[in-house]
Amino acid sequence: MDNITSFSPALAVLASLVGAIMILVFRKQPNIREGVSLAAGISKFLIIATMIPAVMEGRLIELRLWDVLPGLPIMFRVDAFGLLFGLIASFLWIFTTLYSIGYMRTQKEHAQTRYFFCFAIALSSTIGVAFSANLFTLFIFYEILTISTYPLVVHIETPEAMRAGRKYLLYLLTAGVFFLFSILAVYHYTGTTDFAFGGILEGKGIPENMLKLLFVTFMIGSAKAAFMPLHSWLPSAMIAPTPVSALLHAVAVVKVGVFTATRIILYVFGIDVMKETGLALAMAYVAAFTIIVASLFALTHDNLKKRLAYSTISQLSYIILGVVMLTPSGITGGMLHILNHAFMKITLFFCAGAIIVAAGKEKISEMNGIGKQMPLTMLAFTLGALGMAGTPATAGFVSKWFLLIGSVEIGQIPLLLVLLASTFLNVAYFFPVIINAFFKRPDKELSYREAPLFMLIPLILTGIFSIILGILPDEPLAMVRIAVANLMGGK
Amino acid sequence: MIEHFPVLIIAVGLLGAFFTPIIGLIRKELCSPWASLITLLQFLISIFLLYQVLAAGNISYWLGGWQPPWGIEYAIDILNAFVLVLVAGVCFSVSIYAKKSLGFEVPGKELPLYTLYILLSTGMLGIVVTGDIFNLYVFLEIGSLAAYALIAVGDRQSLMASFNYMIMGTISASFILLGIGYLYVMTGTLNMADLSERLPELYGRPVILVALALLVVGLSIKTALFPLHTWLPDAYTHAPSAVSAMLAGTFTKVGIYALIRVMFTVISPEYVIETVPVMNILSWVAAAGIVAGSVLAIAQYDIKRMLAYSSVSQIGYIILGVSMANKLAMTGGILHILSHSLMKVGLFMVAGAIIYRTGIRNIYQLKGMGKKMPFTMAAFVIGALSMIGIPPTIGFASKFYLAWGALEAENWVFVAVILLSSLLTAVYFWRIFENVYFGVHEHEEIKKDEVPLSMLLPILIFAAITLLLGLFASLPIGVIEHWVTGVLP
Amino acid sequence: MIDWVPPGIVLIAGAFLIPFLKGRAKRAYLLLLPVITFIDLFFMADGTGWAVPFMGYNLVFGQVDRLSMAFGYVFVIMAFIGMLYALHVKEDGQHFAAFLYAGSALGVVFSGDFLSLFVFWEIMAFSGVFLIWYSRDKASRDAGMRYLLVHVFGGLSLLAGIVIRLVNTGSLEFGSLAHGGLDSYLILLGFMVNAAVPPLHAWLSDAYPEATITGAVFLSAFTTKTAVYVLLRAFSGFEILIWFGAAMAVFGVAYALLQNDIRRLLAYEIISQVGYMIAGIGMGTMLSLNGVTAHAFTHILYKGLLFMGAGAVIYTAGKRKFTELGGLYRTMPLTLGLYMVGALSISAVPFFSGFVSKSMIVSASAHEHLAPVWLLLTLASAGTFLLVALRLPYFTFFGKDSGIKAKEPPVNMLLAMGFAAFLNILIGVYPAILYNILPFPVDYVPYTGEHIVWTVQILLFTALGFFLMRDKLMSQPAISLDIDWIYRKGSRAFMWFVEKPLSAAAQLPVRIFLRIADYLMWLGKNPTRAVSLYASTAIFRLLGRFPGMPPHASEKLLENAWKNYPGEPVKKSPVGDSVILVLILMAVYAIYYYIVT
Amino acid sequence: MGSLKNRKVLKYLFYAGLVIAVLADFLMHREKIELPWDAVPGFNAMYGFFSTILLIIVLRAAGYVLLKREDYYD
Repeated sequence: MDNITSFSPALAVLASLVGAIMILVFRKQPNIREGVSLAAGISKFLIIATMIPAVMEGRLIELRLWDVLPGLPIMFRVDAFGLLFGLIASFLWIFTTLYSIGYMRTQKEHAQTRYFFCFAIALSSTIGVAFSANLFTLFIFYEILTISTYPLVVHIETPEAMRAGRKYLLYLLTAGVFFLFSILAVYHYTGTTDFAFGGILEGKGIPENMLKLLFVTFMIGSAKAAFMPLHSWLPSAMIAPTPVSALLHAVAVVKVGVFTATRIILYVFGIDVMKETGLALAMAYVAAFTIIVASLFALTHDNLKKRLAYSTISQLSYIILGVVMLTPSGITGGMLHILNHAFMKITLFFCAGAIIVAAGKEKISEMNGIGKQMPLTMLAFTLGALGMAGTPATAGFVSKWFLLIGSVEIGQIPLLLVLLASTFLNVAYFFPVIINAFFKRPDKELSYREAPLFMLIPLILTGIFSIILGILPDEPLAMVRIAVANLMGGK
Repeated sequence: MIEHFPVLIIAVGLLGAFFTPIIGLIRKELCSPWASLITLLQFLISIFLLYQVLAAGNISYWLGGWQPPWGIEYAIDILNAFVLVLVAGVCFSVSIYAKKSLGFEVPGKELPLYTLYILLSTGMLGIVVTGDIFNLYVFLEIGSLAAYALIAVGDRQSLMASFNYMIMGTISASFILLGIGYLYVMTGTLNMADLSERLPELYGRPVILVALALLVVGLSIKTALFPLHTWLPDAYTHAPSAVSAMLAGTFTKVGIYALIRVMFTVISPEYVIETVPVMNILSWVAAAGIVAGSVLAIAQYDIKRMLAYSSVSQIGYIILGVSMANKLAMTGGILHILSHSLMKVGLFMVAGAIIYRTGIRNIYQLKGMGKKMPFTMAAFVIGALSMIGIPPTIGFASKFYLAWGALEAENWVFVAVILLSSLLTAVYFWRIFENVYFGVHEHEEIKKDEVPLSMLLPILIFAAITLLLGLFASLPIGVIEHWVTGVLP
Repeated sequence: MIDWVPPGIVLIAGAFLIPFLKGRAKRAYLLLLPVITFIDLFFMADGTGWAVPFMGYNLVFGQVDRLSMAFGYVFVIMAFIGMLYALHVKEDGQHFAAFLYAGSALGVVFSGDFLSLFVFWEIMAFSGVFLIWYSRDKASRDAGMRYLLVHVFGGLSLLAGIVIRLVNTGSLEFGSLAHGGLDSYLILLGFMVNAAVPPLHAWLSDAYPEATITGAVFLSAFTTKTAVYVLLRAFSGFEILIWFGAAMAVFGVAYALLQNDIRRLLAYEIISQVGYMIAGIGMGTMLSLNGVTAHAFTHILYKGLLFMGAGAVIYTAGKRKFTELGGLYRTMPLTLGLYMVGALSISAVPFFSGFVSKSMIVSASAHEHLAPVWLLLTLASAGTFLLVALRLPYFTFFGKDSGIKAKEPPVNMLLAMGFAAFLNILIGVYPAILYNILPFPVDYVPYTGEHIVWTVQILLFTALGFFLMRDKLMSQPAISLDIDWIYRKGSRAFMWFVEKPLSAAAQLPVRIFLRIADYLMWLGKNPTRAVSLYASTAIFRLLGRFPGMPPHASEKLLENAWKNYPGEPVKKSPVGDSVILVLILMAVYAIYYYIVT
Repeated sequence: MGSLKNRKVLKYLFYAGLVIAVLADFLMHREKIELPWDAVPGFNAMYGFFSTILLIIVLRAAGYVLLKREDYYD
């Protein structure tokens, strides 16, 4: 079917950019400022949502803006995969904005304007990445995302935060450099950076060693996906305010990394090249290694946000693993996990933040009896944790199911075992939190109660969503299936 | 009238410089607007010239109607016109900024300052516009002398800095003069076009090799190519901020222009690339300069000094691009002339603005500046990000082409140097970001205290152009590629 | 057909209403829910119903046949009894978990495909563990965690098998798997974990004694029996199971003998009793399968009763160990009496429920001429009587007086026990009630003369043995090692490995990287000075002093130089140096050009 | 129930029961012989008794290895 030309993708990116500027303008009136933020989030989501019907018909929405460099235009192309990611990010931004309002006000944080401003920019670039039609456009937004999230990471401005921020930059800017190199090389060899369903590197006469080198640099470039050994920025970045960890370091930034890696693997290298060079399997084992080792590290961390961070690292590699399986089921599982993990992990982070705000606790070992004081929060946490463990009737199960099928389809029983072992470890590191919260008696009488409603409502809703997605996965599944069908192209 | 524009751009400058003292005697305050007016005229003329070159091809103007081999020819092709616009534009913008900045840093010296300012501008434009190699030397001396003097009016240590610069500059000038002399002796002509026709027969003669070495070393000093950059940090640090800004944006670039002109049009590309490995050596030196300049910049805590070392590094980029001598790299190099000018002028102007408001030069004392001078610092951020090469800024565009060129040359070391050194750049700029924006919230409320509009406006305009040209980098690239394809095989 | 709802769903969905009810209404509701479910059961028609599309598969929530109905009945009855027993508990969470647990067990029973089976399977594991955790002490938290992890392991094995099967055959249908192949072995492994087949049994004896008093009643009923149900469906006639089962029956009894904790003893007894069922499944004859179904049915009733009795003791006496209990018969005669009904049932005393079911399996082994199996099962039978009907009541209710002033438990507990006891006797006396709902037509007659005589012989002589050697059966305050030793000790070693060597190894590259970065930062502060420092240090090392300077002065100078680093960054580069540099470069260029051309 | 006399009565009743159970076996008609010992009267009594003794003895022995202090895992 024909592609549609529409300004919607650009509008979606602009919505939060305009929002960002308005936030600066209204920096003196917190209520208007945050209202703007919320309005930007909602309008962004609505704009993106208008694209659903066309994409669900299997059409692509295109917009070619102008050539930044000769032959390298800023260009958007919305396909099912990008749209899915865009929908997730923008939808969750609405909740995160509400949550942020609660969090920032209760904590009486400084520099709230900067916070909301950077948040809006980060969201803009996330959507930009989601809708990019070529590597070049993607890279621009990718870099903007790095820069715009830095102030959020170092928000509390303690020496420790500054150190974490430096580490963040060190990893991500270095990644950017490698990414740039890879793009250059792709452009150099193929004369295009446009994503294509079959990949663009096939049949270009590129030596196999060069392909392998390119793949390595590309993967270093997608360090935002936080697979090992390029993961250590993520736990450090947990020093950021919790809403940031929740949306950016569980959904936007890391998912941009994963999204980018997926785009590269499937739309730049293409299934055939990945298979023939054996890169897919190698990457699968990198991901598998990450899944296991990150889970093991999660076991050792007493700080809840750190534990969540390692869990994120592990779960992100699920997505990569699914994608490099290169079978319809594997890819479906991987793409779906972007969605499912987003809802579950954001719930968990929201809970962690609510606990910080209400109880002032960050360590799991200090959370004894918290379930009695904050039952709803901990209930949502339990839902999230169940989802992470991939228990049936949660979102996590749906994606895990497809991943498992994928691993069997490619005949890699070790990968199957890795996925299963990870589930096991997920239970092992999440349930102690729940046990502490509900079944350990606190040392002294606890006086705090649930976090403010602004925080409580989003976390309950996302928690419920992560169950609904597990029970009624058909809508997102349909979208992912379109993406996969495009990729497989009748194969 | 229109056909006299090539000479008019010089004549306006020389006359302007001549009349400055007179105007200054009438009213001292008029010097600054006068200088702005003159540079504006030069700017407008240069824009027109660029337009004409693009529209109608190269311009050849015979001074006094004398035919080239004997008379002086002003020959303008795309490269000239491009650099002309850049230089004149920077000179004009900085002249607006200079009014307050110079008035604050070196009060009461408007009269000599603006005279020299116009002379410097004219000297540089002359270098660019001329088609006669000796004439080039003459304008180089005019510009250099003006620059020595301008630097000397800075702070207490500026005299020493200026003296060092003068010695190095003079050595450079002598080398260049000697080189030109050898060429003249061998060919009997000073006209560039003529030279390029006659030289090929003489290739292989040791004299040419010596001339080449003299020119390369001489111009390396002028462009402050590592390791001959030693004059530059001191000079930029101690000169008045407006002068630093102007010099950083233009004078070294003009040196690079001269290098390109001499190496690729006077002497042929084949010769400097294939027969004698001039470019090969230059490229390795430049690569070393990129790294060394960045590392040295990291070591600095005086903001202007840091920017100066950063210039050393960035010049390395330009020369690396030029000396890799393939189309992409050359495009990148020339584009980087533009982008570095835009960024560095902006950054120096910000440094000047900070000094103007607070007198602080140490980057670790800049705490809270982000709240005190939000617009200025926002411009600084854009400039710095462009230096690092974050898209969508012009700095990214030029680095993209430079790295692409290195890839085309299949020189992996250069690819790595070009790309990874942006991380070093990030290191020294991020220290400033950290200090400017973070770590002050527990202190008392900081009042907004921006610089006057005449300073702020140029700063913002440079930042805006950095960003805009980054978004629409195809425009300058198209122009440059046009020239590069004509020159390189 | 919406005239009936899968009973599991009724319980699970119904559980969500609990938090919204208060007081008497809540209690009524708690009892009403199983009753509604029971009524729902009667409306279920044979065949396949409630197929729900999910992810492109058809989930069958209602596969109804005689087998599933038999399990369905007893599960619902037990849910009712358990809830009655737990009626005094104030925490909604416990009731919620219990209903979820019982409901998911029902869900498994009526699942027609592997995916929905797995769904309920996992809900069962995750809700069951809460019944343990609600004890709220350290032992229960740890044991619960272990319980959960073992079940997750089992569930994963099941899932792996299901997925492999799906990929290989394209079908999710839940049917016989007794043909071998990786998928069926994995599924078997998953089932066997829940059935607590040694060596996968330790979770049961580890966790059940730590569960809440009421929770243990539920737990004893469902997990193992759903496993028996699925094994029955998928692996009947899978011969290896006979031997697993027989060994298991003896193993459970043997380990039960070592226990000091009354509920741990009963927990091991579950293993033993499930052993009969596993063996029966392995035999795969109509008689044995009927026997398995019947035994599962009665086992739920009498084991529930036993756990209720033990729970009542713990509830009122506050103690749970033989070494701490004794002489309670005076104050708790009702409890003792009801407990003994259960004990006699499990011992297969004629006219109690166990007799009519267990003998079917034992007879089946005889029919198949499996002599060793018969011997093992009978041995276990003797042991069971010894333990449950003799040792436990003897040391708890009689024996030395512990001086505990216990009284009878609350009336709801007694009612629950009474109801269970009634059913046990009813089935024992009128086995037809049970036989009518078994999956296959029954022509088995339990009450034959020889059968009764033999049973009585075994029981009486076992009792003789007990009375002769009862001093040897005195407990010590000790715990017995079991397979869980491997993971309890192993997990510690593993965590040590993760925390120490692995974390250190992971930190190493980061640390090296950071050290390099730090060094570069240091170097960056004043590179020229740093280089000269290195150079002068080298000179000092080589010569022992600086030229023209005594050694100690040189040393001091060097020391100061290092101390003063970075000092002022380079301010001036002397012009002279630059000039020399220029000349050198000039010469180098000229010479080099000359050489190259 | 607690008195000594009652106990004694119970004991004798118990012994009587043992004897009756074994004797009854001799009179019992066997429908079919499925296992070798089905024909042996009193086999079940023997088996029950000895298996009990065996169980107790073996496990007392095993207890030395398998039983640990209650704080073994802490």
